[in-house]
Amino acid sequence: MARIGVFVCWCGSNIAGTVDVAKVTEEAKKVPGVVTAVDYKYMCSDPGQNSLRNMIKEQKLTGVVLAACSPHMHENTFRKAAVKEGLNPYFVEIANIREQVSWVHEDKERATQKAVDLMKMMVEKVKRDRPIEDVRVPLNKKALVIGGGISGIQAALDIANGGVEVLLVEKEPSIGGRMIQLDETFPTLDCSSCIMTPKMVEVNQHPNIKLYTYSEVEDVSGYIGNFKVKIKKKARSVVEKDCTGCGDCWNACPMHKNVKSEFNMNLSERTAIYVPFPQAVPLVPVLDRSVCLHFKKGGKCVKCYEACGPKCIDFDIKDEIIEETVGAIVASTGYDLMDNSLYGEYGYGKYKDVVSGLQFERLLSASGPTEGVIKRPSDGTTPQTIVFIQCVGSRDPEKGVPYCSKVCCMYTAKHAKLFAHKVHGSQSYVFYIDIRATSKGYEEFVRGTMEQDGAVYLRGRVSRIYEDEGKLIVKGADTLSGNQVEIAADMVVLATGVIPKKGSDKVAQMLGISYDKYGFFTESHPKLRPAESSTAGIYLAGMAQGPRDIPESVVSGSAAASKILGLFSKNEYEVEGTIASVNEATCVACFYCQRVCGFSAISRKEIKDRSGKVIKVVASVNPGLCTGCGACVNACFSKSIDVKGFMDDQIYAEIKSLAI
Amino acid sequence: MEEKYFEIEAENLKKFVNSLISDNFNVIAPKDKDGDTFYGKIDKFDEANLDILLPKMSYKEYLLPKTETLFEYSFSGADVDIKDGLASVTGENKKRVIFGGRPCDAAAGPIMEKVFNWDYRDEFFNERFKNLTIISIACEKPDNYCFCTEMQLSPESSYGSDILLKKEGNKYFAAVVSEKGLELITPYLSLFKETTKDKVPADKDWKKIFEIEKTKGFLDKNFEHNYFQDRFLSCIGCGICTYICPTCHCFDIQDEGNLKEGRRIRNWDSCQFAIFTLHTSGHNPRVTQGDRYRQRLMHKFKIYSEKFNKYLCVGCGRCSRNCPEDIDLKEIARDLSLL
Amino acid sequence: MEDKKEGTVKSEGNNVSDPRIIAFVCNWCTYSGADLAGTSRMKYSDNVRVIKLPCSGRIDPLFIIEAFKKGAKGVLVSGCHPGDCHYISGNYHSRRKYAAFRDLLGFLGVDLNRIEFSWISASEGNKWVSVINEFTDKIKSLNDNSSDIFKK
Amino acid sequence: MANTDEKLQKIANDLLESGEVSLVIGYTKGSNPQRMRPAFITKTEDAGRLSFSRYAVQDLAVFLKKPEVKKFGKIGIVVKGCDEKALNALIQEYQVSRDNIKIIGVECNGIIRQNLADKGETAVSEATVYDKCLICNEHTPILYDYLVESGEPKLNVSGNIKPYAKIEELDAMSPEEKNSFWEKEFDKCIKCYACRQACPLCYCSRCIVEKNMPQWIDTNLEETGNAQWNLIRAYHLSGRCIGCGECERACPVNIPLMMINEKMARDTYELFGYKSGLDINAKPVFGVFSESDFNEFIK
Repeated sequence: MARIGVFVCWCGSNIAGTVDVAKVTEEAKKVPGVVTAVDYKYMCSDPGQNSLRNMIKEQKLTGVVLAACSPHMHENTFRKAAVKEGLNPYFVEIANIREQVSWVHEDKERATQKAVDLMKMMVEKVKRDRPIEDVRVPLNKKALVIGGGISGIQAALDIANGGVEVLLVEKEPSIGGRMIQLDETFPTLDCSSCIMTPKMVEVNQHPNIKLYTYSEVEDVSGYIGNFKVKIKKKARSVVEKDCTGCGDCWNACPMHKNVKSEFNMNLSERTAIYVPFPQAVPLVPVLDRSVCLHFKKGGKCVKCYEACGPKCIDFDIKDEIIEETVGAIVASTGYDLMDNSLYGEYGYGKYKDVVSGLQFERLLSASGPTEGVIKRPSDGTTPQTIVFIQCVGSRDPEKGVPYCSKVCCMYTAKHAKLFAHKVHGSQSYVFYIDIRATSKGYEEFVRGTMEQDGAVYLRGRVSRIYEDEGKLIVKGADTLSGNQVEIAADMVVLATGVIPKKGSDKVAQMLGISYDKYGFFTESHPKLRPAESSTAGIYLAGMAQGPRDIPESVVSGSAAASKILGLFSKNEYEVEGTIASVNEATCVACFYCQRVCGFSAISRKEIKDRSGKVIKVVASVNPGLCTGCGACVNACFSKSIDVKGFMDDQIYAEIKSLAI
Repeated sequence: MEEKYFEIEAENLKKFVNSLISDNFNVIAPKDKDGDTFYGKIDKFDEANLDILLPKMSYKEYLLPKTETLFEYSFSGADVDIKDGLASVTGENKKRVIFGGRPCDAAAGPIMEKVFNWDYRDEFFNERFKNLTIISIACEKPDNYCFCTEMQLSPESSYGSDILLKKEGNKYFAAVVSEKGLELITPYLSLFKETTKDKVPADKDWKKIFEIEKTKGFLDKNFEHNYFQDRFLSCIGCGICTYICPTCHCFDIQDEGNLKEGRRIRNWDSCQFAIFTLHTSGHNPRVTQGDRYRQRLMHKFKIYSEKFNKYLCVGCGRCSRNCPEDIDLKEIARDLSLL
Repeated sequence: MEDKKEGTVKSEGNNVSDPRIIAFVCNWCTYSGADLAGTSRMKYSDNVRVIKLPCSGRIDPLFIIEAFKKGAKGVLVSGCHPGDCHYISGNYHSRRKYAAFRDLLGFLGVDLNRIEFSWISASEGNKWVSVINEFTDKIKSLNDNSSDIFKK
Repeated sequence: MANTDEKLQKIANDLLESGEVSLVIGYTKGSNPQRMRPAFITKTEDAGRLSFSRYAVQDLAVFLKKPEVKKFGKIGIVVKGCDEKALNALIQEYQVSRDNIKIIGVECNGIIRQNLADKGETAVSEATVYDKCLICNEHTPILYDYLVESGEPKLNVSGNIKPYAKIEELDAMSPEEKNSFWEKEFDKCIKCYACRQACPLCYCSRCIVEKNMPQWIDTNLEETGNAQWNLIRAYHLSGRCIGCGECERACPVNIPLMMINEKMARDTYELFGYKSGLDINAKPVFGVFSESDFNEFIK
C-alpha cells in the first residue's frame, strides 16, 4: 500500500503569497494513499529537509510529493534527502507550484486550485513510481583519439599523462595537422613548428600512446565503456620499426617533379616515397602507390629499395585491420578550407599569384617551398604590394557559408605584419567586413599591424581582380570613404573560410554522433556540455566542432581529455536509470523503436528455447546508450516498450487525475 | 397457456403495428441501413423490411446490450456513493416489441435465459427479457446457410416467440403462444379475427441434411482431433461469428472512470479472441485459433446442451453468411456429424 | 439501440468560458521556458495544467486522446525547436506523427482549434505566455455546443 | 480461368514436391458459387483444390501473422497485386522474411464486391468491383516469384464512377458535420475487431486495446469507446495501410473504414511523398523524418 507524504512549501511569500498552502495541504490529506501532508516555510532549507527526512522515517513513507519550486531547482536536493532515509530517489516527485503557479497567476483561489491539481497529479504519479537503479556499465579504460592535429595531440597527451592508454589515429603520414603547416602564430608570433614539434615528439615517445599514422578508423560499434573499433593501417610500404628516417629512399626516388606536395598546399613537389615535411612524426616515409613507378610500371623501379640501408622498404605490405576495444573516443578530425574557385571574380586558380591563406603560410615558413622568403608563385619575384581579402566564403550565405570562420581576421593581420617585417618598404591592403579580435592580445595585435606595420585596412568588398602587365588589379569599394578603390598588387591572399574536414560526416555517422548542416559535430549542449557529443562516451575537440583558434583547440583537447579521465576515474560508468525497457512477451519485433532511436540503443535480441532454437525475436535496449527520451514508446503500436520514470501508466494516471 | 389463433389482414397488421408505436411501445423491426438490413427502432410500419430472410445481426443487444452499466460510483471525500445500474433498466417506461423477426432469433431468448438464471439470477437480463414481446414471422424460403431444422427448430417454430405470424396471400395467421402475446394484442383485438388451429396452414415437412446428435457424438469423443487445427487455419480470429450470433452471450466486466467517479460495465466479449483465455501468468490454454473455434463448437453443440438440455445454436446461419473467410458452420457441423 | 447511455460518466463544471487546458511539454525546452516565464514573473492564463515528459518525442497521441476524454477543452503539445532537441531527433519524429494525427482528427470531425502545437525554447518564456494566452482565448471563443468523438 | 487454376495448381504442386515450401496458401471454391475461400495446401494431392476468380476477395497475407501459420516456415502464397503490397510492407517491418516466402502473383482485373456477389452479381464492371480496383496500379503484382496471368477480361474504367468519392464530400464538411457523420458510423461498431483481424498489417500480438495497464482505449462499446478504437486503428494504419480493403469488407456493420484509410494514405503521400507497400527496401514513413517536414501547423 502506498504511503505518500505531501510537503507544501511556502517559499516564504513566493508561493504562500499567491497560493493558499494550508488549503493545498488539507486537500492533499484527502487524496487516497496520502498519509501525511504538511506545509513549511522553506522546504529546501536544512530544517525543511530534516522535516522531510523525519517524516519519511516516522511515517514509513513510500513516496513523497513536494509542492514547491520547479523540479529543475530542487529535485536533486530532495532526492538526496530522501536517499538518506533509504528511499529510492525516484520516489520523489515535484509539483511545480512556484514557477508555474504562484509566480505566474494572481487570483489566489484559482492559483490554489491549480496548485491542488498539480499536487494531486504528482501524488498519482508517485504512487506508480518504481524504484529505479542507475545503470552501471563497465569501462574499458583505453581511449581512442581520431585526428592528430593540435587538439587531438593535446587530448592524447593529457589522457596519457593521466595514466590511461590512448590510441591516436591520424589519416596523414604524420601527425601535426593544420598547425604544423603554419608559420608563426598570432598574437605572440612564436613559431608554430617550434612549439608544435616537441609535442609531436612527446606523443611518439609516450609509453601510454599508441600512434597509428597513415591510418583510418573504419568501424565503430558498441557504446560508452565498450566501443569496438577497427583501425585500418594503410599499407605504408615501409617497415616502420626498421626505418631510420635517413632520407636515402626519397632522395633516390625518380618521381621528384611530378607530384604536388599536399603539405605545401601544392606550392612545391614531392617524391612518390616521401615524408610530408622534415619534422614529420613519425619520421618514416610513406610510399604513395598511386604515383610510384614500381606500382605503375609493373615492379620495374626499385630505386628506393636499393637505396635503403636497413632494407625496410616492402612493396608487399598490405592494409592491416587492427581491432581494439576502447571506453571513450575523442573526435578531432579538423578542418579544410573552402573551395576558392567559388569566387571566380578573385581569379583563384586562374592567376597563380592569388593564393589562399594557408598557401601564404607555406610561403612564409622557413621550412616551406621558398624557405621563408616571400616569392610570387608565378615568377619567383618578391612582391612589394599585397592585397589581403577577408571573409572569402565566410559570412556569405549566398555563395559560401553564413558563419564566421573566426581565425581569418587574426591571421590576415599576422600575414600583413609578417610581410611588412620580411619585405621592407612593402605595402599591404586588407579588405574586411569587420575586424573580430576578441581574445587576449588580439586587438592590440591588429592595431599594431595597422599602426606600426602600415597595413591599410579598407572596409569593403572586392568586386573583381584581373591581371594587367604583370600586376593584379584589385577593384573594390571602401565603404567608409565611399570611394571605389583600385590597387595594382603583386599578390592577393584570400582569407578563405573554414569548413569541416572532408569525410567528417562519414566519421560522424560511423560514431553515431550528430552534426550540423555544415558538417561540424554538434555538442551535447552548446554551452554546458561543449566537450561532449550527443553520444555518451564520445567527446569532441578542435575545429571539427567549428572554427576556433589554437588556444581554443588546445583547451578543447584538454577538456575532452579531462572528461575522459573523469569518466575513467571510476570502474563503472553510471547512467541514469530512467531508460527504456521492452516487454518481451508482447514485443512483435517490428523495430519501429529502433528506427526512431537517435542513440542506436535498440538492437535485435533472439530468444531461444533450451535446444538453442530461436523462438522469438524482440527488441532489446542497450542501457549504456539509452537516454530515456521515450521516442521508442511513441513509436510502439502495442506499447511494448516503456521508459522508466515516465511510464505509460504514470502519464495515464496524471491525465486521469485532471479529469473534470 | 393454451395457444390462441387469429387471422389478421395485412392492412390490419400494419394498423396494429402503427398503433403499438403510437401507444408508446418501442417497436424493433428489420430495417434497411447502409445497403443491409439490421434490427432497429421503427417509427412506422412501412420502415420495416419484412421481405428479407434475416437482418444481418440478431436482436441480442436488446437482451444483453453491447455495453451495460452495472453500477455507477462517485467519491465524496472518503465516502463512495454507488448507484445501481438496474434502476435505469427497470425504469424504462417503454416496453419493447420485436416485430418481424424470424423463429430462429426468437428461439435464442429462452435458450440464453437458462444461463442467466442458473446459479446466479441476472436481473439485468431478466428485466430486459421480461419487457420484450416477440412477434415473429415464419420463414417461407430459408437459404442454404440456414439450419434451424437441424437445430431442433424449424422455419415455422413458435419457440421463444410470443406471437408467430404465418403469411398466406394477403393475410397472416397469428398463433398467440404466451400471456405476454395475448396481453399485447388485447387492446387491438378489433383488428384480429379469432380462428382455430385447424384453419392455420400446417407446417411443411422440412428436411434435415445432418443429425446434430452425431455432431455432438463426434465432439464428445474427439477433443484433440486434427480437424480443428487444420480446418481453422483459415480463421482469422475476428469476433464476427460470436457478436452477430443470437445465442453467444459472453461478456467482460470492466471499470471506467477517474478519481471522482466512474462506472462498472459489462461489454460483449468473444471466445474467438486470443486474449479471452489469456492468464495473468502469460499462459494461454487456448493457443491456436483451432483451439478457439473448437471451443465455440464445443460450447454450442456439447457443453451447453449437456448442462441445459438445449443446443446453444438456433441455426440462423449468420456466422456462415458473414464470415470474412467463408467458414460455414453448417458445413462444419455436417462434416463433424459424418466423421 | 434506441435508448442510449444508461449512465455514462458525466462531466461537470467544464465549459468553454473556463476551459481546462492540458499541455504536454518536453522537459528541456518548453518546461524550462515555462519556468522562465515564472522567474520573470510574467502572468498568463491559469487554465493550463502542464504534464512534463522527457521529450516531445515521448508525447504520444494517446495522451491527447486521453486528455480530451478527461474533459480537456484544449490540448497543447510543445517541445524544442527543430534542431534543438535534447535527444537530437525526438521532436522531428513527433512532428511527422502529429502532422498525420492532426489530419486524422480533423477528418473524424474534431475541431482542430482545440489542439495546438508549438516549439518553445528554454529562453522563450514570453512565447510560452503568448501561446498559452492565445490558445486559451481561442478555446474560449469556440462554440461550446459542439461535441466530438471524445466526449458527449 | 481453368488455365489460371491449372497453373496455380502446378506451381503449388512443384513447390510442395520440391520441398521449397511446406505450405501453400491460396484460394479454393467457397460455400456458394460466388464465393472463394482460403485454402491451406500442405500435400501435393490437395494442390488441385487451388483456384482463382473474380470472387477471390480475401487478402491472404493476413494469415502470415498467425503463429500457427508461421510454424510452417517456408510458405508459398497466392496474392493479387493489392495483397502483395501487404507482403512488401510486412517485409519492410520485419514480420516476413523474403527468404521464407514464395510469392505466387496472380494478375487481377478486379474483384466483385462480396455483397453484390452474394446477391448473384457475376460481371466484373466499374459498378461491381471494389473502389480499390478502380484506382489499382498493381493489376500485376510488384514483386513475385511466379506470375500467373489472368484469364479475366480487363477492367474498363471510364472514370464515371469516382472511387472513394465520399472523402472529398467529407473534406468539405464542417467539423460538426464530420462529427455527426462519424458519430453515426461509430455508433454501429460492435468492437468485434474484425477490421483488425482481417488486416494483414495489424500484426501486434497484443493490440493496444488489449493493454489494460493503462487502459488507453475505453472498453465500452458505446460512442466513446467505439470512436477511440476506430481512431487508434486508423492512426496505427496511417502511412502503412496498403489499401486492400479487408477491414471494410469484414466489418459486419458496414463502417466505411476505407474512407479513413484512403484519406490517410492520400495525406501521407501529400505530406511526405510516401506510399505504403511499394518497395521492400524503403523505410516506413513514420520510422524516419526530414528536417524540412511540414511545420506549418506548429507555432
